[in-house]
Amino acid sequence: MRAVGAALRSREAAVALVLVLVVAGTTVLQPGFLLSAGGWRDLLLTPSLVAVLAVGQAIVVVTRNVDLSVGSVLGLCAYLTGTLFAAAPDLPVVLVVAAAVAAGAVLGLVNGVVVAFARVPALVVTLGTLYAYRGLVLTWAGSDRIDASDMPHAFLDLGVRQVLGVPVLAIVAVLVLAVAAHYLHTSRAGRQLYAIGSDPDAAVLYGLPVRRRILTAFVACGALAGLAGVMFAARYGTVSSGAGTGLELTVVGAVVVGGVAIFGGSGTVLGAATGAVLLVTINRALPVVGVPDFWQRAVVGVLIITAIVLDRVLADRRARALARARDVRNPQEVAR
Amino acid sequence: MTTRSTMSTPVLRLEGVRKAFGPVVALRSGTIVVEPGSIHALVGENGAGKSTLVKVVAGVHRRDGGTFELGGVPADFRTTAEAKAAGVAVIYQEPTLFGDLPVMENLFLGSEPLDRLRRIDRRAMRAHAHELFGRLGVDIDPDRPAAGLSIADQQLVEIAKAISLDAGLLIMDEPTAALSGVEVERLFAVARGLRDEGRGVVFISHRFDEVFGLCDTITVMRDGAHVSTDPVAATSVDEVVTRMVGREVTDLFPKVPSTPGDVVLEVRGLERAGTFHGVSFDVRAGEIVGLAGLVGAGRSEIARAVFGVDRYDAGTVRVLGRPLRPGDPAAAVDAGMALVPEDRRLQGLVPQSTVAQNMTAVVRRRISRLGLLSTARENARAAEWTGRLEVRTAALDMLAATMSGGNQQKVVLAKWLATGPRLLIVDEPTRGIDVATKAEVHRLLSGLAAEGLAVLMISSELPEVLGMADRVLVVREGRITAELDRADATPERVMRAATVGAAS
Amino acid sequence: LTACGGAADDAGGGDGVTVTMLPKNLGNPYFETSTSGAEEAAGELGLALEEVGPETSTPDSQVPFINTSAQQGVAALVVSANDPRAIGDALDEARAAGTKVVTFDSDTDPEFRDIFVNQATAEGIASKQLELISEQIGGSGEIAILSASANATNQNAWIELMEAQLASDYPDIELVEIAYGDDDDQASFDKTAALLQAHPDLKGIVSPTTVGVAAAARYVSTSEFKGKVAVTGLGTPNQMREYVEDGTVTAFALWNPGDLGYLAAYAASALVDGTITGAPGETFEAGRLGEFTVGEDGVVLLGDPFVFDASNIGDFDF
Amino acid sequence: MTTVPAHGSPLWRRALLTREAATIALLVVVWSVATASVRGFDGPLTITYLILDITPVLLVALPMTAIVVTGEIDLSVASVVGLSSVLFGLLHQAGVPLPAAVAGAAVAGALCGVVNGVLVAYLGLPSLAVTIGTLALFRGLAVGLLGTAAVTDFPRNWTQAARATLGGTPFPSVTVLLVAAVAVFAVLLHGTAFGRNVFDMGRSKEAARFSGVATRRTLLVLFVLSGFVSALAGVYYTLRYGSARGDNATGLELQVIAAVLLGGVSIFGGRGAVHGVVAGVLMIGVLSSALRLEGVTVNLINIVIGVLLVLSVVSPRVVAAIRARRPARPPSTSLPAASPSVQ
Ligand SMILES: Nc1ncnc2c1ncn2[C@@H]1O[C@H](COP(=O)(O)OP(=O)(O)OP(=O)(O)O)[C@@H](O)[C@H]1O
Ligand SMILES: Nc1ncnc2c1ncn2[C@@H]1O[C@H](COP(=O)(O)OP(=O)(O)OP(=O)(O)O)[C@@H](O)[C@H]1O
Ligand SMILES: [Mg+2]
Ligand SMILES: [Mg+2]
Repeated sequence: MRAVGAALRSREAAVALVLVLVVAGTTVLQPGFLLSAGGWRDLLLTPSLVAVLAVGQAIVVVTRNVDLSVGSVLGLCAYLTGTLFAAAPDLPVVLVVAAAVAAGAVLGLVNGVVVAFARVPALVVTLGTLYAYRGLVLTWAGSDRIDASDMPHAFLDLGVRQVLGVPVLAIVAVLVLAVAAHYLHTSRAGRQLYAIGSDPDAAVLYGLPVRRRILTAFVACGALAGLAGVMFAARYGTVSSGAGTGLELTVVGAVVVGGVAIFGGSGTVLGAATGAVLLVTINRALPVVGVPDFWQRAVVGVLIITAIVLDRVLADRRARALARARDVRNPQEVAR
Repeated sequence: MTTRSTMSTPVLRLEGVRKAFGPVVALRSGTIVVEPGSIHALVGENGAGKSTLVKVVAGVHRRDGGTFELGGVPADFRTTAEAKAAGVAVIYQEPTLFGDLPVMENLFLGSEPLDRLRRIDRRAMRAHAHELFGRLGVDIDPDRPAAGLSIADQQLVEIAKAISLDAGLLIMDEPTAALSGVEVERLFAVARGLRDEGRGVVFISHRFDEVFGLCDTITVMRDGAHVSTDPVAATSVDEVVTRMVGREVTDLFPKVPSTPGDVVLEVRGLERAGTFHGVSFDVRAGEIVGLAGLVGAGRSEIARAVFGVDRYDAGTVRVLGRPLRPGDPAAAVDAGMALVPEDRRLQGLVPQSTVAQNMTAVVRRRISRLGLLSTARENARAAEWTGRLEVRTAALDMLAATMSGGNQQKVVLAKWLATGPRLLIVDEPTRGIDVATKAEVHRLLSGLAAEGLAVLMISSELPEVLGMADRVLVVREGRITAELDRADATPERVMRAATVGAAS
Repeated sequence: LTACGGAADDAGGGDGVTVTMLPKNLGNPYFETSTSGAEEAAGELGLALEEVGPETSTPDSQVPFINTSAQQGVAALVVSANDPRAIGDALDEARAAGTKVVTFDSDTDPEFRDIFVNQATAEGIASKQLELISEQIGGSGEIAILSASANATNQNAWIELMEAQLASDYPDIELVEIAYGDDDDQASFDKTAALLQAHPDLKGIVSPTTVGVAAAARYVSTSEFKGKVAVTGLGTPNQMREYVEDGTVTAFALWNPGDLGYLAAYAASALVDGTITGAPGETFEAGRLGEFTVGEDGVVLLGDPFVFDASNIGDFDF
Repeated sequence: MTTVPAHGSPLWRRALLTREAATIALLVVVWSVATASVRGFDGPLTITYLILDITPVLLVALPMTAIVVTGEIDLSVASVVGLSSVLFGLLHQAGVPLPAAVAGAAVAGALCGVVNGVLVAYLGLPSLAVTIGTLALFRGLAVGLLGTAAVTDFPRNWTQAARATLGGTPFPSVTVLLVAAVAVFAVLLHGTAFGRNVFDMGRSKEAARFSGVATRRTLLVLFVLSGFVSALAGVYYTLRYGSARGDNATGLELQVIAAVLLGGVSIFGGRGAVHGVVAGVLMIGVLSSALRLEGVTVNLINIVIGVLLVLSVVSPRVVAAIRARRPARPPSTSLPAASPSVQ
């Protein structure tokens, strides 16, 4: 009972509700948005990539850090995927995916090491690596690009194939989400990530392995950005050196909209992923309902701001309720 | 049955342990030997180095020198995790709860019960939590977030957390400061249980009734060094106090009598949900009003609300008859109010600014010329006050962080006195200050009052309140429960008003 | 590195002549091909050719590269403009420093450059694309345009002409939306999806940009719209081969961007050695492409757009 | 009476052993190397273009410095540049005289600052999240307002004024504006009570509040300043590049923040100096200019800036760690000074 009640009042549910409303509203105006084979597929497929990034980002944000380099990591790993296929077309797809994910993990590790050991704020470090990693792709790729013809059909097929009406990439995103949610919710290490974000000083005092956990979070985020790179290559079939540019802000925005506190300690990956789906879907819905696509960013901005203002309002309400509860718990035979 | 020899191996042995923070030597020569099956009191004035000693044992700080053995084995912890693994459980003076996590996760973080699939077993965790709280006789919902717990409940969760570790050595740094009588009794029962199981317990408290009622050995510290260790039975409160202070207590409070003048501060019906209720009082010119109560009673909250750093839900504050805009410290300053806050490092000073910048922080605009503020002008103004209050620092452009606590407190006082206030609120003005400086501060306050300043003094040290105040207000759980004149203010009366059911 | 400064002074000389190639952005296969064409010409002419360019196709990001060329005093700058006016002042300064300016692919206002090497007349490009789409959808129905960025000079010019010709010559075809994919694969791909969603009766998409048409074709080829919605526009054979082969795309048009770059480099060289000044009626040799005449406003025309389809696409590799 | 000296160390130590001095020294080295070895770098146009290029970055970096010193951040600046550029263009298109259009853009920028400031200072929301939101919002408005168009028909005398040099010198006329802006911010931050309060807020917001500093109002003022100056940068940007477009200056915020941090401003707040930031901006400008002349494309420039940024924050930590390590760790079994008196 309590669980059901909590779930209904949760942030995740609120975001999901908005999402449902957006989809329903758009579908009324334009039935094809949901009720055509393509509409259904794109509804699930288009947000998958950002959702995977948002899951990774949420893991980092929960620890009171942030990873701005995910767009660049995605670009690098997407290009790596294409290059591997171009160089060795017979390579098993699994191997290439593993290589790209591993590459992402290594880039995340670099972020994590600097943040955890040099005690430099993640914002600065990942701003730096945002530049540096993008520079690496640009230097490596030059003006080359990977085209659909460079990659095997079996791989590109993953970008469009559906299983029981659900796109493969959406299944990947859901699996990632499930594993991450499970880890954060039910493992000791996962709970410690929240503790670290909730109060880093207390975490040290408590004796939590703060550095190791932060490292883990960045590696996970990097690896997921790497996976998103693979998904990018499979979905879009073309990879240029600019792949994923500017995605970091969308992802951080999605995480915030999904109810992950930017200063750590609270929020879930489910919320982050839902936030990502909402942002992407609104982007897709606007032109359908007749808002010129130029205004999309403004709507996203309003959404992000609304989300954080709402969070604050709710938090204040909760704090006041708790304060009142304290008064009730300590009824006082009023001062004589 | 364990053999005689292992029985006599001390659980904890510290000898001549030293710890300095930059120029501040917090612990000069910390020494304590805790036998198994005993409850060992550690007493000393504020700033004597008790918490620092605890933190060395807990692995928070690494000692600069001295011997540290645990169960007869040399120890040198780099992290609290190592100390925990070695069987040291600590309740820190400041609660260290993770506000975003539920209470039960706070209790078991890192050692949560797991199910067969190595997932956290929340059901088992909840049951354990209930069981622990049952032992302590408290009723806290294990599923609620730790944020928003009252200070007392936070302390109880800390206690439950430490007990759950099942450690060979339990250190409690002022665990009772915020607890009610019943809760204190329960805690003591638990502590005695642990002692009877043969574990070592270290108990830090400023309340001598507790120390003498619970402990079997007592170690006194002063100025970061060991003074004495005696069986409780072989000593007395007076003796301990004399050792703590290092001289006769009475000359600490050079109270100058003065006649109260007009009402300077008038507080009526101040109210803030969950914090304080119906607070009304006056402070007159030339008068020192003491605000007494247990830690967490809400005295600082009241002071902060009056000064405007916090908001309040209802009530009025008047200074010299004029209503004060709520929530606006700048207005309070303009009205002639000054607040020396309780936390020097966080509230009183900007440790990373220079001494001169700190001393002129509130009068910056006043000492600017044509809107411009030069370092030379700041230094001139600061030099004047370092002279008056005899502040000791290497140079005016040293960072405030490098000064000793007493001198930092003088800087805070100077920064406010420089504004020429009509009302001075001092919150724990002598916390963590050595005895000599303490007397200086008292003399200063007393002199200022004699010159007609209205002073509201919050202090958790009963002797200080009783020694300095013309009138004492006692606060309990956010309400003023007693108002006592200097003549009527006895320790018993104040304590009775401050605690519920503690004194029968 | 190429030798010493003062390249502008010995503009007539052979080996010391440096030409800078500044496409709209790097990493764009269309410009890659045009640059390799220019390189071929540079090899024949003994010019030192250097390609520089921004990541994104915006005018402000092109300006620093124009400035750098002025600083270096390169002999000629061959540029595809991201805005007809915005980079004008910078080009003026470069010309003041002695640099000859050739625009290709996308022009500036004529006052800012010496020569514009035009791939095809705008009218020709617009009508060719309409011809193709009309054929492919059977002369009637809804179509949409997927363009590059909203400010792309040449795309906007073509779109304007297409709108005019649609109104006058194709009364049964309705243009329902113009979307902008910013010459970005992902954006163009997602915009295609949005177009198909927003307009269930859409019968064709015209994308007058190589990135856009490839992305649109890729989306359609993997969707239920394959075979139902026609895709055409301006594309390169290598990018489009797959979709022509799988039947998504029947035919599309383009000039040879390699030839365009090749001609632009020859024009630059002719300007540098004084063969031409940009005045109408002047002529110059352009290697394997033969002789060209400078037209009105200093425009040199490459030729008519070429239509690629299943029958001929195998003959091209760019 | 104790007399306390004003300063603990001689002037040269205080001036030379600073983070800012290190940045300036590095700048001098980079500049010298570039002059000596990069073809064309010693030419007369270099200074001109360098200053033209850094103008928007430097302008925006000045209020950003103050904001970062308080421990906050403003990621929306580049979007304000874009939005004000668009408004400037639209007003011009609507026939508004240009000086009035400049004023209109500036007011709009200040309003953007009010939005940020109110959300951050008065609602107490984290500036990082707020300004990510307004980054999207302001950019969305900019792109939305101008749609497909770009306004490019600004009078030649205005666009050329934005680039013209001061008679005979290589310095563009905008240098005057820059010097004035730098001076104003340097005085504001380092020579007024307001500036001291800004530093105090960054070092301890709570202590500043307890000292009667109007922390909320101060933050609001800074965000409004940031919006206002960004708008001026937007007008300049529009004239320099001759086009008002919704996507103008995209990504500028990262360059600005990189420059500010390179210049020695701590991201934690509480420390930094205007001269350091000027050096940081120049450093990025000189590096970009020199590398571009070398034919190195944007790619490598990005790597260099990124790595430099990380190094600039990591190196002080490393130095501090080494310094802390120097007095050897105490032996774990030293003898106690006093003997315990266990009775
Ligand atoms: N991290 C620190 N940096 C600098 N000085 C410190 C630090 N921690 C403690 N000190 C100083 O060391 C001295 C001893 O502090 P400690 O907390 O050990 O005292 P205490 O005996 O526990 O006092 P109390 O009874 O008030 O808790 C104080 O002067 C304090 O200001
Ligand atoms: N439920 C709670 N959640 C968070 N903070 C709390 C809660 N209850 C009390 N506090 C904080 O605990 C502190 C205790 O209150 P306050 O400091 O006013 O008491 P005090 O009587 O002055 O005690 P002290 O001697 O410690 O200063 C306050 O800072 C108050 O904000
Ligand atoms: Mg203590
Ligand atoms: Mg207090």
